[in-house]
This record gives sequence, C-alpha cells and structure tokens, in this order.
Amino acid sequence: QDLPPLNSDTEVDRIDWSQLEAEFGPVPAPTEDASVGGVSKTLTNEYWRSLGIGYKNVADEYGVDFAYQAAPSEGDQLAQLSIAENMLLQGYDALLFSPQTDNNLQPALERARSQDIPVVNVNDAVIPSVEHYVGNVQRDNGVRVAQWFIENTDGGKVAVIEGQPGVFAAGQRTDGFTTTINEIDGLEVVASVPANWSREEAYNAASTILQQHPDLIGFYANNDGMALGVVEAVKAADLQEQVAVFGTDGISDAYDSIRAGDLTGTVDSFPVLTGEVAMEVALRLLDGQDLPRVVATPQALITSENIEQYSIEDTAALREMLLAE
Amino acid sequence: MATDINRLAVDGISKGFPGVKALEDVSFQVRPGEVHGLLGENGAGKSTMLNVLAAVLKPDAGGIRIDGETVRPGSPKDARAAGIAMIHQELQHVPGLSVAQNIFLGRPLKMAGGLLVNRRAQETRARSILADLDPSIDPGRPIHELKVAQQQIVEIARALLDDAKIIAMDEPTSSLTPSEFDNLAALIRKLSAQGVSIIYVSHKMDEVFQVCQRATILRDGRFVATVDLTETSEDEVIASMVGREIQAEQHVSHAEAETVLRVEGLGDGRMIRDASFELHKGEVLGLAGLVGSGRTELMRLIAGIDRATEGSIEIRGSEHSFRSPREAISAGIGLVPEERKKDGIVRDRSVASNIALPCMNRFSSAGLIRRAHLRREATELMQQMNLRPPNVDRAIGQFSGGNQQKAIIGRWLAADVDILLFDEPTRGIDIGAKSEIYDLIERLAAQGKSIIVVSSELPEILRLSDRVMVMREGEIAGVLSGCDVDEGRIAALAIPKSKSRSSQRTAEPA
Amino acid sequence: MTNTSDTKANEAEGRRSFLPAFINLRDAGTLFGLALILIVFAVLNPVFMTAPNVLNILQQSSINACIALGMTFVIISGGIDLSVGPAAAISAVAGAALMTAGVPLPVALLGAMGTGMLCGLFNGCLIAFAGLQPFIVTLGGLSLYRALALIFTGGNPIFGIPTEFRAFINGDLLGVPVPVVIVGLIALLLWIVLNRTPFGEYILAVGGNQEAARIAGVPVARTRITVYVMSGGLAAVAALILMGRLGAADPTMGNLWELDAIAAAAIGGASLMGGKGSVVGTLLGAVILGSLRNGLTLMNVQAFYQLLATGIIIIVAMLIDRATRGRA
Amino acid sequence: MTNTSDTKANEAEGRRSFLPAFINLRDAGTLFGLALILIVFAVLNPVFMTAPNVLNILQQSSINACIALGMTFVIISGGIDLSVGPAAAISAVAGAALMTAGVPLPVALLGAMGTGMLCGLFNGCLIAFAGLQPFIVTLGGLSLYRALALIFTGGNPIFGIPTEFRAFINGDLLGVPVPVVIVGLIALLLWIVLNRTPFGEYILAVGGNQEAARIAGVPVARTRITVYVMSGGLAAVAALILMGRLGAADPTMGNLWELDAIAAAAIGGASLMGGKGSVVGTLLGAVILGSLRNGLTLMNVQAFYQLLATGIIIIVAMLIDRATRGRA
Ligand SMILES: Nc1ncnc2c1ncn2[C@@H]1O[C@H](COP(=O)(O)OP(=O)(O)OP(=O)(O)O)[C@@H](O)[C@H]1O
Ligand SMILES: Nc1ncnc2c1ncn2[C@@H]1O[C@H](COP(=O)(O)OP(=O)(O)OP(=O)(O)O)[C@@H](O)[C@H]1O
Ligand SMILES: O[C@@H]1[C@H](O)[C@H](O)CO[C@H]1O
Ligand SMILES: [Mg+2]
Ligand SMILES: [Mg+2]
Repeated sequence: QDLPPLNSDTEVDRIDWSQLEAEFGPVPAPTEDASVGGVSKTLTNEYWRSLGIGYKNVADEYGVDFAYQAAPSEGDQLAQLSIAENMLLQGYDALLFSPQTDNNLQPALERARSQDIPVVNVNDAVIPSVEHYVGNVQRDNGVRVAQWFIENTDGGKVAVIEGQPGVFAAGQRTDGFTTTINEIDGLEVVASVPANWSREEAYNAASTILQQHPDLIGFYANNDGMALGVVEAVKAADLQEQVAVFGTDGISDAYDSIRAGDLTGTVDSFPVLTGEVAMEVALRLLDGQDLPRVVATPQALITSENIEQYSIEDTAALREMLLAE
Repeated sequence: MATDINRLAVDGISKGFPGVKALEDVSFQVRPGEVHGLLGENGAGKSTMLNVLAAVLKPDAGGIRIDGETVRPGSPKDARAAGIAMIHQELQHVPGLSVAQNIFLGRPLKMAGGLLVNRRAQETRARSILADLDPSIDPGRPIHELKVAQQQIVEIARALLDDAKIIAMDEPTSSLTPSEFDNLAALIRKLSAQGVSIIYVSHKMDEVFQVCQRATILRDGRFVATVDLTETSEDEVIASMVGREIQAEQHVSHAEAETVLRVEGLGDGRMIRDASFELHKGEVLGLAGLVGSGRTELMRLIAGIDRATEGSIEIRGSEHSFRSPREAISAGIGLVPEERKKDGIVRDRSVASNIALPCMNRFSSAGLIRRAHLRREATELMQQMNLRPPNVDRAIGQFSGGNQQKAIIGRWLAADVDILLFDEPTRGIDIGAKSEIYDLIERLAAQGKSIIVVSSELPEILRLSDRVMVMREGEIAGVLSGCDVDEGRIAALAIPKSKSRSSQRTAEPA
Repeated sequence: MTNTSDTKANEAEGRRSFLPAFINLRDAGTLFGLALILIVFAVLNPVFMTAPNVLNILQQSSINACIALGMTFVIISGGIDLSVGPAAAISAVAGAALMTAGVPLPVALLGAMGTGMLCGLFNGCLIAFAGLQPFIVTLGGLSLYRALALIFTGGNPIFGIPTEFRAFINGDLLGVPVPVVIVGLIALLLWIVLNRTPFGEYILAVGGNQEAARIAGVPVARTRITVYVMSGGLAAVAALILMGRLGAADPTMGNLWELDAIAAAAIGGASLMGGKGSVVGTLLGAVILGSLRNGLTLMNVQAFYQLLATGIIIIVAMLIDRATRGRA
Repeated sequence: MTNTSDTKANEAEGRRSFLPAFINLRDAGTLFGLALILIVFAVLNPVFMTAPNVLNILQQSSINACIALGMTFVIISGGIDLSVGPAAAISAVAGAALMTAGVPLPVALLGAMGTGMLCGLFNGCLIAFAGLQPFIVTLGGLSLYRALALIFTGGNPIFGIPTEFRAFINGDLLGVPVPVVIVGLIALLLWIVLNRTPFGEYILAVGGNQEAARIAGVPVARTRITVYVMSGGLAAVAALILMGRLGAADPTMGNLWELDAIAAAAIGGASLMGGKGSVVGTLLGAVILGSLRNGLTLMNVQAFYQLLATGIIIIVAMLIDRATRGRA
C-alpha cells in the first residue's frame, strides 16, 4: 500500500505498452454494466481531445459506459478536483485522471482508493502516490529533439519555448532537451523562456529571441501549439532556411505544418493510441490483473522524412506499425 | 375653464418614496414672468416638487400644464425641450470637465458637421453667460477647482443656457454671499421682465421677499397656501410653513476665562498664514470673511484634515500637531463640514451609523457595537433635533439636506467633543431647524463647549457670537468683541484693502 | 451608483420589515437564485440532492467561500484583491516548508497564516500609504507572490504534510466535513465583524465615502490595510485547507481563484464601487457557483458546454437577483 | 478620490502651461516610467535599443494596446470589460470561418468586427438596461464567448487564412509594421473621439458623475453601451491582427488579455473608479508592459524570475508614476 513516490520517467516497475498482450493476455471483457470516467486537463487542446477519442474507441468496443470531462481551462485545478469528486459520487467503476498538477487530484485519488475504485494516472503530471500510470516519458520528448540537433546539425545556438512555469510536462521536456544539448560541445541553449502554452506568446518570445540571436539554428517548443507560433515568427523573420522548429504532442495541425514544410518536426506521443492503451489498462485493472505500476506508451520524432509512415488515421494499423518497429 | 393666464399649472402631483409621502396632491400655478417662491421646512417636498417638474422624478399621480398644454416629459432632456430648466440643490457636475463643458453637458455646441465639440464657442458663450453672475470664473478651468460658491454659479449659468420658459431654482444661493445674491437677483429681474417664470426655493426669507411676488407653501408634502408676498408678513409665512410660532431668541454669552484652544502662527504654506487666536470655554467665536478668504482652510487645519506646515495648536495647555482628523477628535475637536455630500455623509449608511462613526467606542462593549443602545441614543438625539422622518435606521442619503445636517451635528454631540467647529452650519437649513440649531449651539456653549461658527450670513454671526474673528485673504484680519461687533466693522475687515495682496497684517480697528 | 434611489429605499425598508436580522432583502434575492438552480438540478438529476452530494458541494465551495469572504471585505472597502491565489500558494509553501522541517504544527500553521497576512500587508501598505490603485497593486502581487513561491520551491510541490494535520482537515464534525465547519465558523465571525463591530462600520464607511469617513475620525489607512491583511490571512486558511486535502503544497496553487472569489462576492451583492456587500450573500454566491459546477458535472455536460452554462448562469443569477429586488 | 485637491490643481496647471496639448502631466509621469525601463534595459542589453527591436516591441505591444484602448474607454465610463479575450477569440473564429468559406475578404473582416461588436452590445445592454454590474456581466461574457468559440470550432484552430490578408498584416509602411500603423491610427482617432467630440465628453461625464450626466441630458445608456461595443470591436481588430500574424484563428486566443489591458490602462492613468483615463497614457502603458516582456526575454531571464520581475516592475512603475506626479 505504501508506494514510493512515483516518477513516471524513471520508475523501474514498468512495462512497454507493446508487451501488455504478451504478458497479460488479451483485454478481458468487462462486466455488462461497467463504467469508466475520464478526467482530463482541458479540452481546449487537441491533444487532450484525442486522448478522449482513444478512451472512447476502446469503451465503445467493449460496451463500457464512458464519460469524459475536463476543467474549463488548463490551470483551473480546483475545478478539475470538483469534477473528479463529482464523478466519484456517480459511481464509476474506474477512473482515468490526467491531473493538472502533481497533487490537485489527490483527495479524489484517496477517496477512490477507499472505495476500491482503480485510478489510472494518464500522462502528464504525476500523482506520486498513484498505483497506475500510463503515458510516455516526458523527459524523452526533449531528448529526442536534442538528438535530432546533434545528428543533423554542425552545432550552433538553440532556444527553448517553455510551457507554463511549474507544470510537470513543461519542466521535464525542457530539462531533457537542455541537458542533452549542453552535453555536446558546439551546441548551446542560448535562451529558454516561458510562453504559457500560448501560440501568441510563443510567437512574441521567438521574435524577440531572434532579435538577440539572428544566428540561431533551432527552437524546441514544449508543445505543438507554441511551435506553430514559433514557425510564424521564424517565417516573419525570413529565417526559415536557417532555423529548425520542433514541437511536442503530434496534433494534426503539426502534421499539416510539417507536410507544408513549415514545422521541422514534432515528438508525437500518439494521444489516441495512448488513450486506447489507458482504457485497456483500466479494463485489465477492473478484471483484477496485477499490472506493473507504469505502462509506457510510444512516442516518435516526426519529420518530413518519416511523416507519411506515421500518418495513419486508423489506430489499429498504427498499432501494428508501431509494434512492428 | 377660464382663460388660462398661467405659464405653469401643477395639478395634484403626488410622489411617494418608500415609507414617505414626499408630495400629496399638490397644486399651484405660476404666471408668466412671475418669480414664485416655493417654501417649506426641510423635507417639506420642495426639491421633490422641482425634480418632478424637471422630470428627474416621475410623479405617482397628477400632471403639469405649460401655457395650458399638458406636458409629460419623460426625461430631463424632454423637460428642457418643453421649456423647464432646473438648478439643482445638490451640485450636479462632472469633476474632470471644464466649467464650459459642464455648462454645455448633454447639449454641446458642435462643429465640423456636428462631429466635434466646438470648445471655443462653448467657452465664449459660457463667458458671456457668466459675465452677469461672476466674471471671475474662467470657463476653461476644471470645475472641481472652483469654490463651492462658484460651482453653484456655474449651475445657475447652466439653467440660463436655453431659453427656458420656466426656471426652477432649488436653493441657488445656499453658498453665495450677499453680493453674489445681488447679482442673481438682478438677473432674475431681467429674466422675469423677459417673461420667464421662475420658481424660487430658499430658506432665506429676506431673499424670498426681495425677489418673489407670490409663494406657495408646503408642509409635510401637502399644499398649505399660495400667498401674495406683498400682502403677507415674514412671520405669517414662517408660521404657516412651520405650523407654529418661532420666537427669536437673544444671544446669551456663556464664555468663561479659561482658554481652551490657543492657535499660534498656524499656516499651511499655501493659503493660511500666521493665524493666531484663542478660544475660551463656553465661548462662541464667529468666523466671518468673504468667500475664499480661507475660513474653511483654517478650520480644516485645526480639525486635522489638512496638515499644518507651521505654527502650533494648544488645547488646554498641551500642544498638538494633528496628523489626522482622528487625532484631532481624540483631542476633543469636531468639525461639521461645509460640503455635506462630499465630506459629511456616508450616504448608504443609516443615520445611526453616521452618528456613531467618530465614537464607536462609546457605543460598543467588548468590541461589539451595542446596536440597541446606539439606536436609542441616536433616536433621542435626533428627536431633540427634530429629524424628519424620525427614523435613524434609514440611510442618511434618503433624507433632505437639512436633515442630513442635523445628523452630522448630532455626530459631534454623541462624540461629546469639547471644541466644535461649524462650517456654514445652517446652509440649506430651514427657518425652524435653523433656530433649533441656534438654540443647540447656545445650549452647547452653556454646557461649557467651545465653538467656532463659520458663516457667510452676518445675521447668523451676530446672532450667535460672543466675539467675531474676520479673515481676509488667508490671514486673520482682526477680532471684534463686545460692542465693536457690528456689520460695518466686520465688512471693513473682510474686504481686501487693495488689489495687490498686502502681506502685512492690517491694523486692528479701534 | 447605477442604482436609482428608489431601489435603495426598497432595500432599506425590506431589511427591517419582514426578514430575520441576519439576512437582508438583497440576500433573499441571492437565496432565490440559489433555490432555482438547486430545483432545476434536483429535477434533472437524482443524485444531486442526496446528502452526500450536498456535503460534497459544500466542501467544494468551501475554499472559494473562504477566499470570497476576504474578497468581500476588500470589495466593501472599495478595493479589490487579485493576488489571493498566489498569496495562498506562498502561504501553503511556507506552511509546508515549516511542517516538513519538523517545526511544531501550530507554529507552522501560524507561519502559513503570517505569510498570507504579510502579502496582504504589502498590498495594503502600497494602497493606503503610497496611494496606488488596488487593482494594479494586487495585479503586481499576483506575479510577485507566485514567483516567490515558485522560486522558493524550484517549482516543485512540497509533499510530506503531517498526517495528523491531513486527518484533521479530512475529518468531519457530526458528519460535516471539517473545511465546511471551519469556513462556517469564519463566516460567522466575519458576519459579526461586519455587522456588529466598529471595524465593520469603518469598512462600510471607507468604502461608501472615504473622505467623509476620514473627517469623521475613521482610521482610514488602518482600515484599508486591515482588509487586505484579512484577505491574505483567509487566503492562507484556504491554502491550509487545500493543503490538508491534497497532502501537498503546490507553488502553482490558487490559479484563477481571484475570479471565482470576485464572482461569488458579486453574485452575493457586493458592489465593486465599494460600500456594499454581505457575508451571507457571498456564502450563497460561492454555493451557487459550486452547485453549478457540481450539477453540470453530474449531468455529464461537456467542458465547452459547461463553460457556456457557467456564463449563462452567472448572468441569469444576476438578472434574477435584480428582478427579485424589484427593479424594472 | 484619494487625490488631494492640490494634486489635481497641479495637474491642471501643468496641462495648460508647459506641455503640448495632447500630453498631460499624468502622461508625462508614465512617459518617465517608460524612459526609466528603456534606459535600464538599454544599459543591460545592447540589442534592446536597436531599431529592429524597437519595432519588434511596438509590434508586440500593438495587440495589447488595441485591446487596452477599448478598455480605457470602458474604464473611463466607469465600467470594466473582462470579456475582451474571448470576444477576440470568437471574432477571430468568425472571421476565419468566413474567410475559409471563400467569402470576399472585406465581408469576412466586417463579419469579424461585427461579431466582436455584438459581444460588446450584449455586455452593454445587460449593463445599461438591466443595471447589472459591469464586472460580473463581462465575467459571464468571459465564459460565454469563450464557450461559443470553442463549441463552434470544436476546440480546433482554423487555419487557411488567405495569404493576401496575411501579407498585408505582416507588411510594413515605410518600415513600420502594419499592426503598429493600424493601432496608431486607431489611437489617433480615439484621441479625437475622447478629447474633441461630444461622445468623448459623454463618456467622461458618465464615468465622472453618472447622475449629473443623466440630469444634464447625456444619453447615459447609449453612451455606456457604445463603449462596450467599441471594446468588442477593438477586440476584433486585435484578433484580426493576431490572426494575420499567426496564420490561424485559435478559439483559445486572448487568454488573460483582460489583465494585460487593464494593467496598461491603469499604468497609463485610467482610474477604475471611472471618469479618468488617457489614450496616450494607455499607449505608453502598453509599451511599458511590452518592453518589459521583451527586455526580460532578451536577457534570457529564467521563467520564475521573469514572473518576479514583472510583478516588481508593475509596482515600481506605478510608484515612479505616483512620485513624478508629486505626491508625498
Ligand atoms: N430619493 C429619495 N428616497 C427616499 N426618500 C426621499 C428621497 N428624496 C426625498 N425623500 C424624502 O422626501 C421628503 C421630501 O424631501 P425633499 O428633498 O423634497 O425636501 P425639501 O423640501 O427639498 O427639503 P430641504 O429643504 O431640506 O432641501 C423627505 O422626507 C425626504 O426624506
Ligand atoms: N475666485 C476664486 N477663484 C479661484 N480660487 C479661489 C477663489 N476664491 C477662493 N479661492 C480658493 O479657495 C480657497 C479658500 O477658500 P475657503 O473655502 O477657505 O474660503 P471660505 O472663506 O471658507 O469660503 P466659503 O465661505 O466659500 O467656505 C483658497 O484655496 C483660494 O485659493
Ligand atoms: O502536456 C500537455 C500537452 O502536451 C499539451 O500540449 C499542453 O498541455 C500540457 O499539459
Ligand atoms: Mg431640498
Ligand atoms: Mg468655506
């Protein structure tokens, strides 16, 4: 019961999503009246809506009663807590939480635990005492982009556009990128400023950074919305040839932008697939399976080189391809 | 119906406010070119009547006719279009705007095809209207920089702007000096000669008799009579206003030898220079002077509202330098301010709360206000002062101006301060209440309180004061006592000797 | 200011005639609005009016109510406090740091309260002494206190809140959750302060007419500062409650609290022009917002439509309230 | 309200004597604050004062300035508009939807403007006719308009803004970025409206003393409604500029714009009590905030410390301003 505080990026009691079926068999059929509730961070970002689509795909497939709710805005922590508590009152059999902070859903988690309702922490902020976590390695998002710069450039100045200060995902992604870059001679992170997940703020920050460092070779933005703002700033400064721009999440607008030759790349964490995996994990837990604490979901750096390969609407096909890798 | 010779006919107007019938079936008529007084005690319904005429308030019943035609103005603008202009009792201006902008508010002179305000034309026009009233007012100046008296003149100027058939004036002279009243009286005569009818509300009987031909008297919202002033005496009018006799009391001195307040070389670095005087126990010290002579400023310095830059204030031998009114109050000084609405009342709070503000401790025990005790004491106090309606739980903003003043005076009685500073204490206050306040001041003096009364009405100064101090251009021009106190001597001290400001003290009169 | 004088008169009359002393006509309007919302949800959803859910609503509303009560006092005095959320965060962080450093619990609690009040003192002094506008001072505070909380913690939440404290906050008294009891007691106390103490009169006077209050001897600066200190202190209380519930002190705590608190106070009848506001009204306002959120979630209304409903209901609540106060 | 009368007098003196007509002493104080910030950053960072970066700052400030100008009018009239961000979002979404539907560009632009103004009309009517508090009405609008924008788009940004429109917005006029030119022209127009037209006087009058304005025959309701319509319209202009720059209409556009706009107006001397405010001051306020953000980014100040600096500088700017206006 007394679990050590979870760090989803480093937890050893983990399994890759691809191993689930091999280790634990196919997803067990839930009972007739099974119901699962999902509490998301916000729906104002495609990422979180996609996650919900994934939940729903699996719920529909297995005839599970499913509801997906989110706080009115990213950062409204108490609203999210209320939603989680209210869902508990409605008697869902399992809950999927994507908390806004590491602790804002703690009371709901505790109440669920006292009622023996399994809770899966899906992505992003990590509740330290949570028993189950499904998601990608946040730090790895940044590392992958850093590696691209190491492999594809001869060094130079790069900059980070951060998400909201104090948010887990933002901190991890930034740290992963910056640490990896700074280990390499010749590459240097010359600026790292927050833009609060806002396209406009990202645009402004990027324009200003380009004033200061006209010789910049790349940006890493903590999510795709911001990256698309950065792209416009780079275009406005007429530095497209010189400056590579990367985002995170893999939302459809980012894909479009890569295809159009604007955005250099994004780290796709396959939100729909992640949602599906999370729902499957919930169903497995309802069935009483004893799963490892962390189920790692896939992520991949998407650039114009491999974009067609990953542009798969149908998640079943996507699964197949990812499993084949 | 006989041929209608009336400019304005008021037919059975009623207007109620929750808990109060402010007007009940009031009818009267005003002839073309007539100056018609509208008289009554505080709360009689005068302002309500005028507000109904100017369509600021909607009557519950009744209507008005102008030149025989029934009119139903829906807004102040409609009323003005129908020919009724009004000068409001409470000054109604917008602080940030200039004098001219205020005069033309709501109907600016335009240019550039009506797109832009023609400021120059407005100022020219304003200047020409003000010329008759007070040429010293610069139409380009922000209005809040003007003295109250000047603001009131601007208010009058505003009413003169359109060619109204009827001008309703609600206490237009409440902060004017006699000479300013003379200007106004001349103007009124001119207007009336042009056929403009004027409804004149004032508590100053001498003015009423001077300018009005007839007057309608209201009592408690009801019509009492319309009288021809040439055939009626002042006492008769007052008697029907008040419904009882008012006898003029003579001043009795209660001054003792003990000096309670000693002011030495007080100055504020701007207006007031080197003010020195003494106030004795039980004494009433009148403070006379022209408008703008600095009387209010001096009172504010003593009451700790503004900071003195030089000089000292000594109370019963101990020196004070007040950093706030609160400190002055705890040293025993209370001020009844000149601008009631701005500096006196908290309008949404009850009379009782307004009374209790300076002396909350008296009305609380163990940190809690004893509401019942407060209500009882406030009610008692206000009964003595004849508050109408006699309900201390009502928000003070819902009372007529005169009754608000009673509550503010009551505040200092409740606080039991030793030194009371009255700045224009009877401004806007009816005859009945005025004599009540005079009695009150006398009673307080008899109880050993020391009092300063600032007033622009010399009869009031003469009626109340043991000694009279006169200010001129920020300095104390002299102090008169005993048989030296007369209007002539006061005026002589008050009027500046020459145009250039003399910095040296003028010699005391013999 | 926008009120016609008739309305005011109505209010005053009503207050004394047919309603109990602690509730005035304005509050009755708010109560009516709440009743309407409750009825609608009760009809639409069977869970809504069950005892556990009602307690749930109260518990969820308690933090906003706590903040909103402080806000009410600030608003009545003619000010506004945008910095409540970050003030809560920094108080939580201070409290948690003390607790995890092994300081005795009461001392840590005092430390948290003191931190919140210090934030309020800073706001209040800038407003009362330097004469700056409350909106802009507390907007500055909003960034400042948040930054301090983030810098102090490096952006990480502080865990390890003592279990006895957590148990206390998560416990209940005769079935009523402790946070509800705490906020209820605070509200009672504040009702007394506003309606029965000299300080309450001072706040109302300062908000109603600051210059007149000063001349009447009201300690204006002290009054103005005190309301901000109270607001900071109540932010700390809210922070402690939340910390007890969450088991952690997060430097990002309190995001957007100011808007909810102002909404609760305004729905409850506080006028942002100052001079007016009610403890009971604010509590009702907080519960209205809490019920709304709860009811919509229970009915599984999707986030965007929840936002829509929130907007509509805030406006409708104000309209109902206006109508019940009898204005055309 | 807290001003002593001599301050006011000083101000007025100043206004008449030694300063050009369009700038008053209050604005000079703001200008001084700006100068100080500029000097500090210029000393600390060589890039800061280069021509391209100055244009960059102006460009970055232009959106906030645009919103803040509308806010200034609302504030002068004695109100507040919290709904500007969502009003911008919904205007952007409407405009983009029309553009991508192939409607002629001018029609689409009018559609966007109309949407913003409709939001303002809705706010204004509730405030002027139903007598609700501006704060709470526009707080409701804040949720309402955002919800509508999100529902309409399903939460997705609309891409595919016509390139000719984008090229226009991203172009420049004699080296000055088009957004700066647009906002500059708007500011000029608004300066004339405020200082030279009857409507400007009405706004000042309604904000300064609503009752006096009513009695004087000022069309109070119409004036109050119009300022909200203006604010909505300017939100739409800001939205169009941003849309042109970012190439997308995002339903989440405009988050927290209201705070920045109010801060700019307040720094520029607008009083949230109404009756006071300046077009020039607000522009300067917006540029102060823009310079601040730009300077901190240039110096690569770490996130938490950026927040800290923002808070401190807002307060210090207000203090400087207060001091230059000569108050003890
Ligand atoms: N807005 C209001 N709300 C409630 N009661 C009011 C209002 N205005 C006036 N009253 C009441 O109506 C009555 C008549 O007031 P009004 O102001 O007309 O008196 P007045 O004759 O002008 O007195 P004064 O000489 O003091 O100016 C008073 O009892 C007053 O309290
Ligand atoms: N005509 C004027 N124009 C401008 N300012 C004036 C004028 N007359 C006086 N003042 C200013 O008014 C102030 C003095 O007024 P104060 O209120 O002390 O006079 P008062 O004697 O009390 O007059 P009142 O009888 O109106 O109360 C000074 O600051 C003076 O500069
Ligand atoms: O981590 C998530 C997502 O990646 C999204 O892009 C923005 O919100 C963050 O919290
Ligand atoms: Mg009157
Ligand atoms: Mg005076």
